[in-house]
Amino acid sequence: MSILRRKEFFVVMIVFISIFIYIPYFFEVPQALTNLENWFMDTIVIIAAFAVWVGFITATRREVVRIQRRRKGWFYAVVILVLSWAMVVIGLGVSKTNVIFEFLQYAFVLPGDSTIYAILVFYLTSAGARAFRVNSLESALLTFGALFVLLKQAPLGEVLAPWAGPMAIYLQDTIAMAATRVFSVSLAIGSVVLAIRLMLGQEMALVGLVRRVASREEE
Amino acid sequence: MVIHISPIVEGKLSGLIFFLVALALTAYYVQNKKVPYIRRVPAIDAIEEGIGRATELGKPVIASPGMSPSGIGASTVAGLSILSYTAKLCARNDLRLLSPMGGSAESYTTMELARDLVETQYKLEGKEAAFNIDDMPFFSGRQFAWASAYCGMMLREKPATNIMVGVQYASAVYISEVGHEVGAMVISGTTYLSNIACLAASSDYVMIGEEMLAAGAYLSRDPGQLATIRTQDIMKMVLIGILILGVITLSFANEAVITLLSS
Amino acid sequence: MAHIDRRIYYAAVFLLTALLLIYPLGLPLAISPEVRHTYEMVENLKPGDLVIINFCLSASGYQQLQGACNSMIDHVFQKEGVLVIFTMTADQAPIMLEGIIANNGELMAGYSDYPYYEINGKQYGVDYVNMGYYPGLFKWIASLSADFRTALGNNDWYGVDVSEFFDSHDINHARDVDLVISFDSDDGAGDFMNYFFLEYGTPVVQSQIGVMVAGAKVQYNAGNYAGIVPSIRGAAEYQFLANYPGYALTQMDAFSVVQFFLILLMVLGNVGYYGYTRHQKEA
Amino acid sequence: MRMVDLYNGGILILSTVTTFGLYMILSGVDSPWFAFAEHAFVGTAIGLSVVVATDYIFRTIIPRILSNPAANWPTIVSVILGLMMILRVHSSTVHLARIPITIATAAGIAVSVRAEIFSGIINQIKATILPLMGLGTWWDFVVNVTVVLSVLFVFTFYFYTTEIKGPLQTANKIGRYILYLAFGVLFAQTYMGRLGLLLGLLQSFIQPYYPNGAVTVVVVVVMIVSTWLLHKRYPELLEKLTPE
Repeated sequence: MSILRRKEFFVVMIVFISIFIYIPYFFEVPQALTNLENWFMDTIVIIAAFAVWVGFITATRREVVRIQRRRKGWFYAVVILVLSWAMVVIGLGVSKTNVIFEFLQYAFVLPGDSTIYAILVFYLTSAGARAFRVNSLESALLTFGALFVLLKQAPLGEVLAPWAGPMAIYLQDTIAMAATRVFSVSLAIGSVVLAIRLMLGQEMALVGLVRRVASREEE
Repeated sequence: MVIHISPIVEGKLSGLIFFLVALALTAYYVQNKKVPYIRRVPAIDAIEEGIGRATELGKPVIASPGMSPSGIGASTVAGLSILSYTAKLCARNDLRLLSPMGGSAESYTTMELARDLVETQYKLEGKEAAFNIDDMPFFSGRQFAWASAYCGMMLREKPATNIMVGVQYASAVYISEVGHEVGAMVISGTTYLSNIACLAASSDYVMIGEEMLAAGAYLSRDPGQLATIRTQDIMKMVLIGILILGVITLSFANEAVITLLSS
Repeated sequence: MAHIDRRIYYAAVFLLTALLLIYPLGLPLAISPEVRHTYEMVENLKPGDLVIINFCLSASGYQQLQGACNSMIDHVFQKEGVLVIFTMTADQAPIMLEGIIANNGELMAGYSDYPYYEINGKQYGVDYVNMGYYPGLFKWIASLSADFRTALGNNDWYGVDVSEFFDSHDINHARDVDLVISFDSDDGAGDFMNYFFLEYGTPVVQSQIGVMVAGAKVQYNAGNYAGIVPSIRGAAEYQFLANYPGYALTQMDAFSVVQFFLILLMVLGNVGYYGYTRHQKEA
Repeated sequence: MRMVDLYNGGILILSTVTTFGLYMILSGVDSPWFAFAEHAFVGTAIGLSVVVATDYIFRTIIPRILSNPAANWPTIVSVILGLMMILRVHSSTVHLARIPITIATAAGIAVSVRAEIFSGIINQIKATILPLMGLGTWWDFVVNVTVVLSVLFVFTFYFYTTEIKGPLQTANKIGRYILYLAFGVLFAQTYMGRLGLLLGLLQSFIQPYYPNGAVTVVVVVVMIVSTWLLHKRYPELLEKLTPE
């Protein structure tokens, strides 16, 4: 199995995969190539579905160790273990429409998710109140932009300050849009270049060949 | 109207040209190995200061490569580079490094890579025994479960520094505000533009979008990665050129550039 | 004023919202052009059109978009002869969709459980199917656009074979889809845009949570999205257009007032800050 | 008491505990309720992901293979690759997991990048190419000029390999100011979204989803009082109840 430890094997594999994904996208190709491309896309979905188990197994292992060693607060580890295993056993063993499975979702997952999102409004209010303290040109611009949009968005604002609307729309559709656009373009360029570097065998850390890369940095 | 050259799929010509130009430039810079000039991003000083602070206070450091919601992308790679650099400094200064993993349904591969990277850095510093995989726990593939566990960890461990660079969604403000509350120095980097105003208020240092990629490349000290930044700059200049040309020609009712881009 | 305990902010926001939800004021609302455009797009669906309604929505996002989800789904189901496929790319979504279906439809005669509900005269398995959750997000959407039937499979979320639905309507390729509507707290519509709009020109409509509005507007202006229903505000507008009562519409008052509270805080914060610094200088 | 009541009552009590337990982080101190809610949330979230992902395999992939194993051999290969991914958890089989990781990473990046070239770069630039002459009204002109100039200035903010001096420095500075103005605007938009989420959550407490307000109030009071007592009277117990 020594071939699995060689960098060249993986470079060839990456180049092979990349070519079969890019070529059918840009060129009109025979059906066989398209089928291969479809197989790759199908396969990565299946791999993603199995990868979930890696997280589950490592989490289980960690919590078991916490309980075995009676670490401080080990009973919380029991909570994680019992709930995650209960979900898996009931959901897969019985059915995903089982009463207890849905009960656990309604009791923990749904309220947990909603709560954290709602908590953000509190943090945003306090962070906002601090961010909008005008003490430099930057913060003045920040405040100015936020003020107009807040005035426009609240339905009440449209009645009390009708002049804020057009200004806010102007800012949203020009300045904010331009900034977001450059942001997305520059990140997209970053992704394209990363993909090319991967194809050229420059990012082997990303496929698990970490040590070689880390030691090269050290040189 | 579009230009159509068989066998290129209709409407894909411009993308193909863009891709090939990027490929040629990257290949050239990878071959060349010449390290270009790079503006030092202030974030790097911030990271070093953060580690220094933790050493002084004798408290742990908490760092995360983000939640990588769409698998491994450019921002996640930058996050991993910064995590790896942080791990190196932590190992060198005998600091405990906490790193909550997870955050999205695609974070499993990122988690494995991050664990490998951190472990390798500890090994390279000769502090293999100091690495503890339990300090890099998996907090589920769900954004908010991960975020609340992250915050719980901060409440209990009271880290001196919180470095959160990578893809961060809404939970970034939550994490950085709690970090601010427990007295940690917060260094954040995000691709989520709408969060930045708030992150700026609750963090000590924010990396804005691509700044993160530059910092990651700078810290990796890998000439290839640094050259990438040069490639990106050139691509941006090319796009600016196309943009100016397009605006001018379109103002005179000539749609040549639009046609080319649509091809 | 410069140093208020932040917990006071929290309490104030909490009280204001709770009060206004119990005692709404009934403030007026203006309709934005993008929501009107989206409404008309759904309104113009023809018999035989195939719509994918995708949920990339977590429970948290559902709190915000329930007005949009319910009113838009109700609207699509009112259009005669329109076929609907529900898909999900977020794992909490199935349980939420069950709620929406129960809310807008009723059990078909002879059945006692999901998925057999009739919504505005559309029968399960005949006019619509619920294919449930698929892992992989953009990877799955890419594979859906490349190989439609294989990526969907033949079994719906409840494990029932629904290949009859696809065969009888001759649905075999991603090209057969005429509209994609995605309710998003993660970027599902963005992926549908990448693989459906860019490949086949299928129009994509996104209803998204607040954080994503800025990014979505950019895509809408660049012509990548055919329509957007931004956040709770857009939901309220859509409900108003579709004449669908409840949800977002009742939330708009609290919404207005708390935003004013933030404006007030910004002003007070600045006044307090300057007062404070001047006070310090004088001392 | 009927089963249905027991079921709904259980959901009501546990979801209140989860919700307000997580809210307790706003007070800035750790509480056993927060720790419980957090761990329960993580546990169920891990379980849910495993169930829905595996269910996909059983619901879609396995029937596909069984329908015609000979013709669907590529799918069998995919499943084997997926299973190899799980080998990642043991140190002796780590290297076998590198094959699926490589496929997932390489194909994943390639699939997303090839579309991003168009949606993220080319269509965006195309949308920014706006005419500056021959427009209907002066307002259109102002809007177009602002968009084009803002994009150009913000681009200069993101140059890293060029020394920032001379006219570039001015452009860089203007780009920075434009960014800050945009942050303000975007913050306001975000705030609106978050507010919507809070409203939705509060509404769900007021409306019949939570049938019994009294139970909610009792649970919340118990949680607050017990946390207060732990902090004031029984710090040793609190210490014991705090995970590491």
